[in-house]
Amino acid sequence: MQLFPCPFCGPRDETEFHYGGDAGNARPDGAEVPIESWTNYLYLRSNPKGTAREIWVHMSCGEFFVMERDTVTHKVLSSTALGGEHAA
Amino acid sequence: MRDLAEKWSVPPDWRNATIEVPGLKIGAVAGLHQRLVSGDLAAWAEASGFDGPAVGAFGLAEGMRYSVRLARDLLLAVSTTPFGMATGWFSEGFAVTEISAGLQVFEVEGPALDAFIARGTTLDPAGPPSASATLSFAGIGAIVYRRQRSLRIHVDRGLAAYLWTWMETVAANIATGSRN
Amino acid sequence: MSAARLATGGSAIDRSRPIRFSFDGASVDGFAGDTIASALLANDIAVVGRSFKYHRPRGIWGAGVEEPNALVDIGGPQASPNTRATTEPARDGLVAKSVNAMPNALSDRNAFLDRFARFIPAAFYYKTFMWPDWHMFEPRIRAMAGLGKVDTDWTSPGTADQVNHHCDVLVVGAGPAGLATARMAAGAGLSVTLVDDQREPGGSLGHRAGEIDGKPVAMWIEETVAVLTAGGHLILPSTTAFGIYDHDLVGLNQRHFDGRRDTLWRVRPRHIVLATGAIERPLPFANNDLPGVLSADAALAYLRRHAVLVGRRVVVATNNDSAYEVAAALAEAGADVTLVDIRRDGIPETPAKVRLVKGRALAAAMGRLRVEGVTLDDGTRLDADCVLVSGGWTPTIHLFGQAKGKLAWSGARAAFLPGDPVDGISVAGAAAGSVSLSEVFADARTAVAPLGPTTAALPRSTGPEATGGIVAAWPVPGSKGRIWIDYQNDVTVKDVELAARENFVSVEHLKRYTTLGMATDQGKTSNLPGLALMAGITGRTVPEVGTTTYRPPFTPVPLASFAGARVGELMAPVRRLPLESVHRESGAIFQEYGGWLRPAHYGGRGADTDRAIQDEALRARRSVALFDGSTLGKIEVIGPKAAAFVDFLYYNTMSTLKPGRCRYGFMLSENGVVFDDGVLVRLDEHRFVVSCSSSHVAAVHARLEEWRQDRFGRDAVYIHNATSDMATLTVSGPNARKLLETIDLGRSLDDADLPHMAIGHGSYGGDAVRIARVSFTGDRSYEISIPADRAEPLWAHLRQAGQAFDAVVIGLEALMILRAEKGFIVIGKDTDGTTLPHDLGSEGPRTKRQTEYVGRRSLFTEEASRGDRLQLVGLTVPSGEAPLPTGAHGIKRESGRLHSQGFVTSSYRSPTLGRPIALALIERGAARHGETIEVQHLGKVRTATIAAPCAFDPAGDRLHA
Amino acid sequence: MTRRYSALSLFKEGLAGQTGWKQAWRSPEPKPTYDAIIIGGGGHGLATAYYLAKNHGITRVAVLEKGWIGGGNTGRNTTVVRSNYYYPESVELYGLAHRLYEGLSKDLNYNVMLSQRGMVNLCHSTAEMEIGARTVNAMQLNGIDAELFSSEDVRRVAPIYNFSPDARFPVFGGIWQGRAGTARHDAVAWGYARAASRLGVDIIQNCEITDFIVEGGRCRGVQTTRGAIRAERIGMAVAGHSSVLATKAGFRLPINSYALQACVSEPVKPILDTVVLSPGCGVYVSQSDKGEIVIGGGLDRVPSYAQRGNLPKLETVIAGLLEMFPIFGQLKLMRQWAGIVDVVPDSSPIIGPSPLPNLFLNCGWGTGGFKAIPSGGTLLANLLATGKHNDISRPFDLDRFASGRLIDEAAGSGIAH
Repeated sequence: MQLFPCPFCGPRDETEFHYGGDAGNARPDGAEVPIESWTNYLYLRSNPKGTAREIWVHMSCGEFFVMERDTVTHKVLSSTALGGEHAA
Repeated sequence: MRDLAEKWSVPPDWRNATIEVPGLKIGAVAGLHQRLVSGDLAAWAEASGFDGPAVGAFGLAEGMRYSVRLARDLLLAVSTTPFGMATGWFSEGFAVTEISAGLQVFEVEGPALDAFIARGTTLDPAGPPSASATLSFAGIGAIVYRRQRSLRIHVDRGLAAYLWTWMETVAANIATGSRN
Repeated sequence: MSAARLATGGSAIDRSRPIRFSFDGASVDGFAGDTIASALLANDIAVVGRSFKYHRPRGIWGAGVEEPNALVDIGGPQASPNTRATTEPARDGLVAKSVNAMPNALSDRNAFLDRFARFIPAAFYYKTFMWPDWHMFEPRIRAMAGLGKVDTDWTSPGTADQVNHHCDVLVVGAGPAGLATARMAAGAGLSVTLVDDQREPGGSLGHRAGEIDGKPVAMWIEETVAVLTAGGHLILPSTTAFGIYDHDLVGLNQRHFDGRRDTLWRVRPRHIVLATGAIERPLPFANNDLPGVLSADAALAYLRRHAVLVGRRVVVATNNDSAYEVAAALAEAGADVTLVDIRRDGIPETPAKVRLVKGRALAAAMGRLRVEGVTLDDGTRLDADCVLVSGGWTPTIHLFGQAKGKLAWSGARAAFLPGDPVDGISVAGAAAGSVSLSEVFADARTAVAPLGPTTAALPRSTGPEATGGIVAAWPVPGSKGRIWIDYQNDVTVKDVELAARENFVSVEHLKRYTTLGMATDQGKTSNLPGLALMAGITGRTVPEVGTTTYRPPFTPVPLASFAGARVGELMAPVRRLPLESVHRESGAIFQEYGGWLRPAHYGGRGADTDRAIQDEALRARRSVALFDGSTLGKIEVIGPKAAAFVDFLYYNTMSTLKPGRCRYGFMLSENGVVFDDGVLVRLDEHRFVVSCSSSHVAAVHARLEEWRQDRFGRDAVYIHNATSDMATLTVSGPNARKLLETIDLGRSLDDADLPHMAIGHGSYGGDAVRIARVSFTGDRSYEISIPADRAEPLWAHLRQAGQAFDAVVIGLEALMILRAEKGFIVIGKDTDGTTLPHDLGSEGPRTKRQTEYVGRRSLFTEEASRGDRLQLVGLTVPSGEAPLPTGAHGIKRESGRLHSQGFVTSSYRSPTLGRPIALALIERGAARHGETIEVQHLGKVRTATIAAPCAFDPAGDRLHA
Repeated sequence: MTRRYSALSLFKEGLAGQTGWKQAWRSPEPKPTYDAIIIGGGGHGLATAYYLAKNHGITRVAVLEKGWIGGGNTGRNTTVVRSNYYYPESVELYGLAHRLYEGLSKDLNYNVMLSQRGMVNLCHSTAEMEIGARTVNAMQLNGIDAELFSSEDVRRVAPIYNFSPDARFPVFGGIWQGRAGTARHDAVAWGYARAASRLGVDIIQNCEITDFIVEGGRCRGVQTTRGAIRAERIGMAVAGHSSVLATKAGFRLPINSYALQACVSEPVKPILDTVVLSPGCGVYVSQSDKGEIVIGGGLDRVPSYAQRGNLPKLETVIAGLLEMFPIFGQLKLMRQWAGIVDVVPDSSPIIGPSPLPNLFLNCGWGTGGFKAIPSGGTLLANLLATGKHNDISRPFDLDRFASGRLIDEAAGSGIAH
């Protein structure tokens, strides 16, 4: 059972969190965006073995945040609130 | 087709439901006024007079009216008296929604309270403070903090019957364990 | 008699409390404090089970968790197949039966299999049974499978307790290392939890000689436990640490012996000390699996703890010093002891009354059902009724391995030891390869050093010190006879040689090909000898061969412990309606819908069910119906940018909605698929209410929150899920307004004031209510939302007032008919995970909207633009026919084959129309109204005609009637 | 020549002490060039090599395996073989695999112990029965031996199920496939390895890909821990690690890696004859020929490359199991493990050319790769041999994500996601 640090609440049990995809996967707007860009946004993933930057949501408090962690050792490297806000 | 009313236990009448085993007493708390408040929480505090600190997980709530922190920009305002304020959007920068009937409140007390908590959540009540009082408790989302010497749990009204059955089970386990 | 109980002694047993239990139908006497194994030994029951494959007779090998042979099925309420007799307390009245033996362990009718052993070596099944077909053979092979038996009459004696626990230091193992560490950690002011799988603390101190701080070990144990208890530290006996999981969560299983199920502990310590000891290994010689061949250390444990002398004429075979104390003790207790040491030099002094044969190893054990003698490698034959072996010690580093700790090979210890340190974990004592108490206590000091200074003194060993002195004695290739490596799964030296011959030389291939280490003991005695043999065969070193992965659990854990209280109602909660009790009293029949327990219909059970539902639907159309719609989502979207926000979230433009009005719309996923539908209410300029489907509330809430934080900014808009705050009571039908006008709702219900798709505020009995004129039935409808805890009087009032109008209370089933008559969809029923909004006839936003919304780009892919998409239609059947089965497929015939062209999603008999109605998703359906197609269900074909989805009041006049 | 496996040879070897057996597969040193390289020595990779040699006569083939063959998901799965799929494209793919499985032991001269004891997907409500009917009808139209079971039918094949009226997830019926069952997972890998090796394929273990050799915009080979190995046709079948290799090759895939846990109880005498899946309980379960109850559930919540079990998921799965079979409350968990699976948005595999010319993909099998090994191998072999799709592999090309033509079996069950 992993402990993830919610930037607002601090460490909580992994069961309180939900994975939200790659961090930095910007959404291209518009009905006319090239289908490749849309497909990249919608489906393609970095899925790194090792350090990953991901979006997570702490379902208890609803906070969406960026977490850096190692997908092999499960060591958590950092967690940052969206918009650059850090927990007090 | 089986009538599932026969399968699922009848939800208790919260007005007089209690669970009592050696070391533990659990009951429902009625009549609390509750509101969700989002946005500029300082502005809300000024406008409403709810100026105490908003308690986090296992925090100690004091007074007739107090705030429980749910998220970075969301709190639950709790009061024994009506709020006397409208709901909706306030130009000072906060949003208010009525939730008094939406959250069922339970209170747990007794020397076995720690044992009760240890069965409900993996979060360490003696650990570093956690800013939000919402946590996974008994497998569902709940708002958990302390009030005097007891633990208060707010849970979505629809899941109150589940939590009650869970508390009955756990209370029995605790009682059996301490008897042996 | 060979094994027997001595007249005196036995630290673990209470001679004043005799007990009696049954084994294989025979009565066995023992004392409180006996294990099943010690009692069987005390009664000289040598054959206690049969091996998995060859059905070889097997006796007790060990005295602990490593036991490969002595497995029994325990019956009764505490039924537990495959229980280790060596760790299971003997209890009065307990019923135990040997496993894999018919009718019993002593005379097993499958014993003949051993005679064919040469034809059924490791993995033989891959090489045969292919002709004519495996199916011909499998049933008989399958019937041989398994060890113990599941009791099919058993009912659960209750659920297991589960406890979360936090502490500074978790010490696993209450032997000398664990006790010393716990005491010193406690002295450092840390909170300590000490667990041990034995009922009493002490570990090896319970049967090995020693003296600590000038006191007998028993006194030191007692004193240490007293110090820990007084300090408020938690000591859990009979508790196994079975796994270290992510971020150092340790799983414990605690046994109780009072009828309770075991307790699962999830412990999150700041630091873990593994003081888990070591397990004695067998020695390789022919027939080393005969009953009467025991671990030397186990024999000592049985002697000192249970006062059981395992044999009269005992051969002790060893390659290390630890067996000398065993030989001495057994000789002291009256046995005739010959000690056979493979070493010539550097060996301890020969104990009194013990014959020493040095420089020799055992070649074979002899006997049929139990040991009758041994031969040495020089051909010498010795009589014996018991052979005690010590092949050295394997540190118990399973948990260290689970925590991804690297192991380091020690030639001096002939074992893998913990290698590079792992953050947060220390290993101490025999688990770290230490032998003497002095070394063990030094480990304890090292283990607690990083935790801070301690006030507790380091214990001192003041008695004789154990020594190691091992010379490896691994199984070697080409050995004569049948030498067992894995007792339980019947893996011999020859099997390992066969695996090597066939290129299964990787340690994982070896394991899987031969099943070495895959039995219920998970190879605690067999893994190291097995891989050492593979190293010998392939000319590699032991560390080059490496170990297999350590996986939880360390010892088998009851499934019930993992399940805990999650049984029945607590396994997956359903949500309850505020008015559930009222509905129960009204005779509602409840079903589960989308995670809610809801009235399906009122009255009418069994054969009357359908009639009751039809009746509700019919009466709803005639006059007025009351329906509890409280499950409908009510998520508030509030803030300065609320309008722009809902515009983005919905497929339909919502910002143009005027305050006080509602609009129906779709929410899409980013892949364009219709995710939810429902009515959006605009309360005022900055406040909307999202009425999403009952089962989608949590998911919709999460989506709103995500887009809010990720796209709009935290201060643009706020999301409050107020679904459960209000009950929603629906009044629908031609007489809906008339009924409501008999009740004071504090406002006008005139259509000019409250037209269709508008909302109004009113009050009832002092409570504010919200009235929405939206309709899921196609009739004039009012959804009245009132605080959930105040809904009961209003519901009662509506029912009472309804009597004058012949009002009917309807459940969800009737509502489903009413909405289907109108062609109104239910997401997930009339749509699937491929349905796009234009498949449902909603083309406008896709072609006209210029602003961005979720899922937009996906509506313009190649697939989204195909001409043959499945589209929502109605289906009619020839007059007099029954409704189409939901799930039937429209079919077409192409190139001599049948193909699906869509399927029926909803189908009912419409009491109002007096005929069946159906909704379906059919290929190009929207353009094919009037066309007749074939429909197939479970092989039967019927015809149906494609129609518009709406079968009733297509003009919508009844909304205003 | 490797000795042929048969009852007679086993008997003769028994008389000779089982000493005459040869290596099941050779372990040669890698050659500098091959006609084709297959990355990944799991079931799919070994099957690809076998069918390249058998179906296309291409035998200068190397299978490069980072660790030991069959050590990934092939050796970690719960061994279910079935073809009860909804969409025609899936039925073609898994149906081919199922048919090949039925002849596999004889084809490979290796008993893979295909045990067709049937599988039932339970339905726990009227709504699920309706979806079940829709599914069965689609399968029957597509030529699959599916039946819609009533609750009595379920009782016949799984009498120890929890038929109590108070069961949390009562049985309304189920989707039955009689030809479904299990096969011995290790034997599939070893059988293909042995047969491929016999046809001349080089199986190179402990050979990890460190980079791709790209020249003129095409893939020309691989750099490995055992040196450079070149070929003009390279296939990858490295479930769980597909993204890792894709990154080395310079592209991304629509894949996330997740741990899928499985566990077994201690072995007990036969008590459960079929494979039973309960969507409500989130568990599928069967009993192995050794007697262990083999238990699988859903994916872990956290993307991961760590092949280790986790406690919360295990607890959920076991709770589901005991709800299905309360009498298993007597049993003990013996072993818990995890494999890393490729999770694709539509839960269908990706088979076809990669964005890097000469490199072909066989990945994205999610939790269902084992049952598809024979067709995954056949199709990747066809791609390597011809450079082109056939009708079965075409729908599974990577281009479906841009066109939107996903093959989403969960979507077919009404799940919007």
